[in-house]
Amino acid sequence: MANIRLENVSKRFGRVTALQSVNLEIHHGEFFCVLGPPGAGKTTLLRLIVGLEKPDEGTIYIDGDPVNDVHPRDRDIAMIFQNLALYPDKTVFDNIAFPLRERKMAAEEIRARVAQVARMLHIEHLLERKPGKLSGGERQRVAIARALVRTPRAYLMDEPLANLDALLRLEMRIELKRLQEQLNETLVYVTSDQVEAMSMADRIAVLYKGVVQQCDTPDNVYNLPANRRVATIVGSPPMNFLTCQVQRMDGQLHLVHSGFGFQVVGSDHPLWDCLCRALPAVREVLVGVRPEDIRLYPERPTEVIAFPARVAVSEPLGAETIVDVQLGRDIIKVITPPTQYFAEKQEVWVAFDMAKVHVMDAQTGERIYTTGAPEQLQCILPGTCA
Amino acid sequence: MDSNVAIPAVQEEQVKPAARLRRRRFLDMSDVRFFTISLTAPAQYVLLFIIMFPLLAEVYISLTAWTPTRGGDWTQAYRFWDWGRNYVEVFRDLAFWQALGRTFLIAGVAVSLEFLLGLGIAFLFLDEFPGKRVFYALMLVPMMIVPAVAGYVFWLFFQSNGPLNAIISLLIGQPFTLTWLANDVTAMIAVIVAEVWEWTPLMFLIMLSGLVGLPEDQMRAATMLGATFWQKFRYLMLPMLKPIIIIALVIRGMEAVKIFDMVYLMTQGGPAQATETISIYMYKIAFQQVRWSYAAAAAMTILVIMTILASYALRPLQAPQREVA
Amino acid sequence: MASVRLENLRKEFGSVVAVKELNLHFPDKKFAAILGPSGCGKTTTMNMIAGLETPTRGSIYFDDRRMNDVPPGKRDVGFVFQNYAIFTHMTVAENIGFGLKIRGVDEATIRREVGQIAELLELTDMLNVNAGRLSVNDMQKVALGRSMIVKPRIFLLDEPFSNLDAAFRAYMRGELKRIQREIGQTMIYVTHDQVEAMSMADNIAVMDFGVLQQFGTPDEIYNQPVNLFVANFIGSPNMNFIPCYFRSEDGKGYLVQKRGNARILLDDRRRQLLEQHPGNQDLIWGARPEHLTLHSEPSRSEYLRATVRFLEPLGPKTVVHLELGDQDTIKVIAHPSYREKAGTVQWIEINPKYLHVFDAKTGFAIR
Amino acid sequence: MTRRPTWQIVLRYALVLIVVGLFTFPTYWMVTMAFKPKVEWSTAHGTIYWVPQNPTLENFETVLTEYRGKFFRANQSSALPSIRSSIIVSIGGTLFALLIGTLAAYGLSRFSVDTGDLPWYIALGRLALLILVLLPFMVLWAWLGIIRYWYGILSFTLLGIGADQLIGRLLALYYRGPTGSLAFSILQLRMFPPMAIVIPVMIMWSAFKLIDTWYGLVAVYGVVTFPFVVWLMKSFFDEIPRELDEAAIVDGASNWGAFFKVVLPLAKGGLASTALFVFILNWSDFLIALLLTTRDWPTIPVFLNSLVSSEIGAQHGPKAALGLLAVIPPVVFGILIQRYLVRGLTFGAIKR
Repeated sequence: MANIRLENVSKRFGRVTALQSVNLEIHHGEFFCVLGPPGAGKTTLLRLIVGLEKPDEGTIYIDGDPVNDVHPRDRDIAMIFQNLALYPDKTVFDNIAFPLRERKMAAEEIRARVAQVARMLHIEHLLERKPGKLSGGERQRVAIARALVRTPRAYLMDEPLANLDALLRLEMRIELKRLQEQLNETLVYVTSDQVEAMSMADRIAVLYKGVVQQCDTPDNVYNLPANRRVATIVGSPPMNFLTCQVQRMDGQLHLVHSGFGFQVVGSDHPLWDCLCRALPAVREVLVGVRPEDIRLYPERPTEVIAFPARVAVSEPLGAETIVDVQLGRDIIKVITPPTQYFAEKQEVWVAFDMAKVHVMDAQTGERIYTTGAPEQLQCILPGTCA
Repeated sequence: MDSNVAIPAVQEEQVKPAARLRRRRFLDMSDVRFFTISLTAPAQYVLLFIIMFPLLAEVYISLTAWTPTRGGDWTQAYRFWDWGRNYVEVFRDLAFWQALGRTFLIAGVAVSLEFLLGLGIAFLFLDEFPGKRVFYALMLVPMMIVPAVAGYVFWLFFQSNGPLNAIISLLIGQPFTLTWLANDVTAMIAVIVAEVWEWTPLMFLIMLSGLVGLPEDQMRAATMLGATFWQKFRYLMLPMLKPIIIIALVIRGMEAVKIFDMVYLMTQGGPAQATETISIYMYKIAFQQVRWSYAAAAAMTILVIMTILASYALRPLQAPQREVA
Repeated sequence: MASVRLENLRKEFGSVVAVKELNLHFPDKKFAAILGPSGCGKTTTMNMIAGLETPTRGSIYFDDRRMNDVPPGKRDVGFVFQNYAIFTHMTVAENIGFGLKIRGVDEATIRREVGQIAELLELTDMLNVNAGRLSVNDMQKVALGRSMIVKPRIFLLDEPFSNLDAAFRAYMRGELKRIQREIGQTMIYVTHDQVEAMSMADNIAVMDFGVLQQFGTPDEIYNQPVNLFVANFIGSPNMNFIPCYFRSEDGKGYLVQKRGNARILLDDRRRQLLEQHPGNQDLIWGARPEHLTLHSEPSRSEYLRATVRFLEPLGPKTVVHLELGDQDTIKVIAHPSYREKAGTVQWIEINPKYLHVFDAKTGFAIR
Repeated sequence: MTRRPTWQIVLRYALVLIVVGLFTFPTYWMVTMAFKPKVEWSTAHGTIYWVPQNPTLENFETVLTEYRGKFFRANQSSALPSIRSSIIVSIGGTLFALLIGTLAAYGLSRFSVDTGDLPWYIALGRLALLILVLLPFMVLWAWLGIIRYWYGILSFTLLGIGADQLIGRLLALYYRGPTGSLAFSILQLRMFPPMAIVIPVMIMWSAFKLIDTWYGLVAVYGVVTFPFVVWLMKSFFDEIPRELDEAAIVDGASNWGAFFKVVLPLAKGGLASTALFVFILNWSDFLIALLLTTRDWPTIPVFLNSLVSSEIGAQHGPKAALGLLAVIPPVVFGILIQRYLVRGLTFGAIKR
C-alpha cells in the first residue's frame, strides 16, 4: 500500500555518478518497471528506495513521508535481490519465517502464514529443504514467498528472472504478472530485458547512465520513444537509424540520406515547424524506423515508393526472418515473414511504413517528431532531390 | 499460482508495527556509521594499547640509560635521560650489523630454496595419482610442527652421533663424524636446512594452489593452438603465477627475517656468533647483558629498517589482494 | 577445410553417460550448430572433436582421417571458449599472435598477420591494450582472432555469445555469419540459445540427454520437428500443446481436446495416418502461436472457441494468452494494437498446414 | 586428455617417494626416539637403531610424572603443568583474538573501502606522527607517576585514540582518498620481529604485574594472532554475498541482528578453521612465553628448552616424547584445516 516518490535524487560512488537527479513517482498498486542496460543505475535506484544506500541529494518519500534517514527495516518494503539472497544454511521454512520472526510474531501464527504462502506458491513440499537443493525456479518462488509472507507496503525486484533458462523465464513472467494483479500492491521491477518490461509493466522508466530517459506506459515507450537511447533499448532488434541531411529548396523541406530522401509535405505540418525553427542549428537528423515497419520487395513495387538496396545477411528465426540490408551507407535490419526468402547479395526494394517514422536530432538524439499518418512525410526517390 | 489462496494482511496486534517510520536521533544505535565504529573499536583500542603503548615506552626508554639493574621503575627512566646516545652506539656496533646481515643471508638463501623446491614439488602433485592424499598430508606435516620442537629434532639430527652422520657413513662406507653445529659454516647450513624443511611445505601449498587455480580454459586454449608444455610454462604459467609468487616470497621473507625459535634451540646463536640472528642478538643484549635501554634502541632501529623494507615489500601485496585467487 | 564425421560416438563420465551413440556428419565449409539445454552433452561432443576429451567408444573423422589418437594440438582445430580464455597478461596483439609465436614464425610476419586479423575484426585500435582490460565484447573478438590466425581446418565455438549483452549479441550474430562466409571454413557452434542456432546455422543438431534428437536445416527443425522436445525447445514463445485424442465420425477425422471439447477437423491424409496409429487415443496436437489467428466472430465452423485471460504487449506484437476448454492455455500472436479485455470470447483459426500431431507416450511426431 | 606414458608415471612416483621421504624423516626420527629405551638413544655404542628394537612407553612416563631423580635436575618437575599452561594460554589467546578480530573483520569486509588501498607512506606517516604527538604525553604521564595506575592508563589510551582520530581527519583534509589505516597497520604488525615488540611489552607487563600469569600471556597472544583472525575472517566474510545481510536488514533485522543471525552462522566453518589455525599459532609460540613466563606458567616449548639447556645430550627419549606430545595437536588440527592453512599464512591473499 505505498506510493513511492523520488525527488531530485542523486547518488555518487566516489567519482562515478550512479544516479543523476531522478524524479519518479510510483503509484500505489502499480507494476512499475525500471529498464536499462547493465550499469545504468537500476540496482542503485532500488537500494535507495529500500534504504540500503542513502541519496547524496534529493529526498525519497514513501506515502508522503520523507524516509532518507529511516533504517531499511523500518521502511517495511520487501526486496528480492538478483541473486535471491536466500539464507543457504536455513531451511525453506526458516527462510520464509525469518521476516516474521524478526517482527516477534507468535510461532503459531508464523507457521500458519508460512503454510499459506507456501500453498499459494506451490512450494509446500519443499519447506524442509535447504535452498541449495532447489532448482532455479523453486528458489525463485521461495524468494517471492519470503517477500510475500510479511505483506509489505511495496515489493522491489532486482532482475529476479535473469538467472533462469528461457522457458522457465517465460513461465515465471506470466506468474509474476498474475501475482501482482492478484495482490494489487506496488511492485518495482528492475530488468535489462525489454521483453520483460514491455510484457509486464503498467509503466516503464527507461534508465541510461543514471538518468531517467523516459517514464511512460509500454505503448508510449515503444511507439513514441523520447530519444535515440530509448528507441535502442526498447525493441529487438533495435530501431534502425538513418542519418539524413536537412535541406530546404524551392520552398520544399527534404531529409536527404545517402541514396534516397524524404520530403516533408505541407508547410502547415508540425514537423515542418520543428525543423524550420531548428534549421540553422540542426543540419542533420536521424530518421528512425523499427525493423517491423519496413518491407522488402524482390521487384520494384508499384503501389509504394521504394528504394533499391542489397541484402547483406539474412537470419531465419522460424517465426520471422531478420534481414540485414545495405541501404546507402547504412545497414538496416528488417523483419520479414518467413515465407519471403532473400538470398545474400540479392537486390531488393525497401519501403517504409511512413505512418511510423521517427525523426530525431542527430546531435542530442532527442525525438523531434513522430509521424502519425503516411501523408505527413513522403518518400522521394534519389535524383528528385539535390 | 493458486488464485484461490490469498494472504491476509498482517493485523496490527499480531505484529509490532514497523510502519511507523522512525527518524534517526542522536547516537541512534541503528545508524550504520555507529555500527561500523563499534565493530572496529575493540580492535583499534587493543592495537593502540598493546602496540602503541609499548612502542612509545620503547622510544621513551631508548632515549635513556635506564636498565632494571640500575634500580627504579621504568616510568622513572627520565632520570637517566641521555638524548639518544644508545642510537649512536647501535650504529657503531659491528655485532648488530653482522647479525642483521646474517639474518638476511639466512632468509634469502632459505626462501629461494623453499621457492624452487616448492614449485618443483607442486608440479609433482598437480595431477591425480593413487595415494596422493596420503603423500600430500605427509608433505604438510613439517609446517605444523612446533618450531621449538623442530629445533630440538634438528639438533638431534645434526649431532655427531646422530642419524645424518650415520646415513653419510653408510653412503661413503666409513665412519663419518662431523660435529655440524660446532663449525661456523656447517652450523649455518644446518640452520638453513632446518628452516627449509619447516617451510617448504607452505611454499609447496601456495604454488600448488596457484597452479590449480590457473584458468583451465586458457591452458586448453594454448593446447589447442599447439603449445608444448614448456611453451605453456614459459608464456602462460609463469606470468600468471607472478602475483602469487611475489606474495609468497614477500610473506616468507617477512617471516624468515624473524627467525628465532629454531636457531635458538639448535645453536643458541653459536658457535660463537656464527648463527646469531638479529632476534638472538637482541635476546642476548636484553637478557644476558641486561642492557634494556640499549636493547630498546636496537629494537627501534630494527623497527625502522623493517618498516621501510616492509612498506616496499607490502606494495605488491596490497594491490593484488583482491585479484589473486 | 574439412568435414567432420562422428561415428557411434559415446562418452561416459563414471556411471554418467554424457553422449550416447552419436552419428553426425557436418559438411565441409558449412556453419553447423549443436543446440540443446545445459547438460545435454553438447559441450562434451565439442571437446571430443577438439581432442580435449577422449571418447569412450566410437570414432571421429575429419574428412576421411580418423582423429581419435591425434593430440589436440595437432588436430588443426580452432576453439573459442565460452569464457574466451583470453591470456589476460598479454596485449591484444600478443594474444592474437600467440599461435604463430609458438610455431616460431618471425616477428614481422606475425605483426602483418595480426594486423590483417585485427582489421577483419575491427580491433586495430586496441592492439596494444592489455587484454585483461577489454570489455567482454572485445574479449570475444580477440578470442575469435586468436583462433583464426592459425587458419584451422575446423572452427569450434562453445557458446561464444552467452556472456555478451543482448544488443551486441544480435550484432555479432550477423558478424559471425558474415565472417564464416568470408573465410569459408567449417564452423561448429555450440549453443543453448535457439535464436542463435536458427539465425546463423546452415545445419542444426538438436541434442537432449546425450541423444541426438534431430539434425536438419533451421527450416526443417522449425517446421517439421520430429518430437515434442524439439518442438518445445525451438521457437519463442514456445509452441502450444493441447492433449487430445482421435475420433472418427461419418468418415471424417477429428482431434478432440481432452480437457474441453475443441475439435479440429483433419485432412484425409492425416486421418488415415491416425486411424492406423495404435496410440491414437493419447495424442497431443501442437501449433505455434504465430500460426494461429484470432477472430471475434465464428465465421467458420472449425474455429475454436477460447477466452482471453491476459495480454503481453511486446511492441511489435502482442502475445494473447487464452483459455481453451477447461484448463488448457493457448498463446496466440496478435497484432500490436490488439487490446481485448480479459474474459472476451475469441475464435481461433488454425492453419492446418502448420498443425503438428504428436504421440503423447513416445513424444514422436506423427506425419 | 591423452594418457601419459608409463615411464613418466614411474618417474613421478619415484620422485614423490624420495621427496616425501626426505621431508618425513626428521619427524619419523623424533617419533621413534620417543619410543626407544635408553640404550637405543644414541650411537655411542657404535650402532644406530633406525627402528625401535624394544618399543617402550617409559619416556612418556618419565616426562609426565614428578621428579624421581632419574634424569632431571632436582628443581625440575614433570611436564604436566606446562601442558596445562599451554592448553589454557593457547585457548584463552585464541578466544581473545577471535572476539576482537571477528568484529573488526566484519567491519572491514562490509563497511570499509580502504582495505589495503592506503598508500604505505601515508600509513607510515600517520604512525610516525602519532608517536611524535604521544611521546611527550607519555613522558609527562611517567613524570606525574600516574601511568602505573588504571586511571593513568585509561586517560592515556583515550588521549591516544583522540590523537589517532585527529591525525586521521587532518590527513583526510590533504589526502583525498581512503584514510583508514586499520587494515594496513594490522598487516604491518606482522612485519616487526616479535623480539622488537616484546621487550617493551615485557617492561609494561612487569609494571602491571602481569608477568608469569596466564591472563598476561593470553592478552599478548590475542594481540599477536589477531591480524591472522582479521585477514582470515575477512576473506571468509567476503565470500558471503553482501546481499544476505542486506536481505536480513530489509526483512527487519538490525545491523547486529543481520551479523549474528545470518552472517555468523554462515561463517561457522570459517570461524572454526580460524580458531584452530590461531590455536596452532599460539601453541607453537616459544619466544613470547620464554620472555613473559618464569616458574608458574611456562608453556611446553619453554619447558622443552629448559630441558635442553639443563643437561645437553642426556635425555633424548623423554624430550622426544614431550616433543611428540607437543606436536600432536597442531598436526591433527593442521590436517583438519589444511584447506585454510595457506589462506591463513598468507593473510587471505591466496585462497585455496
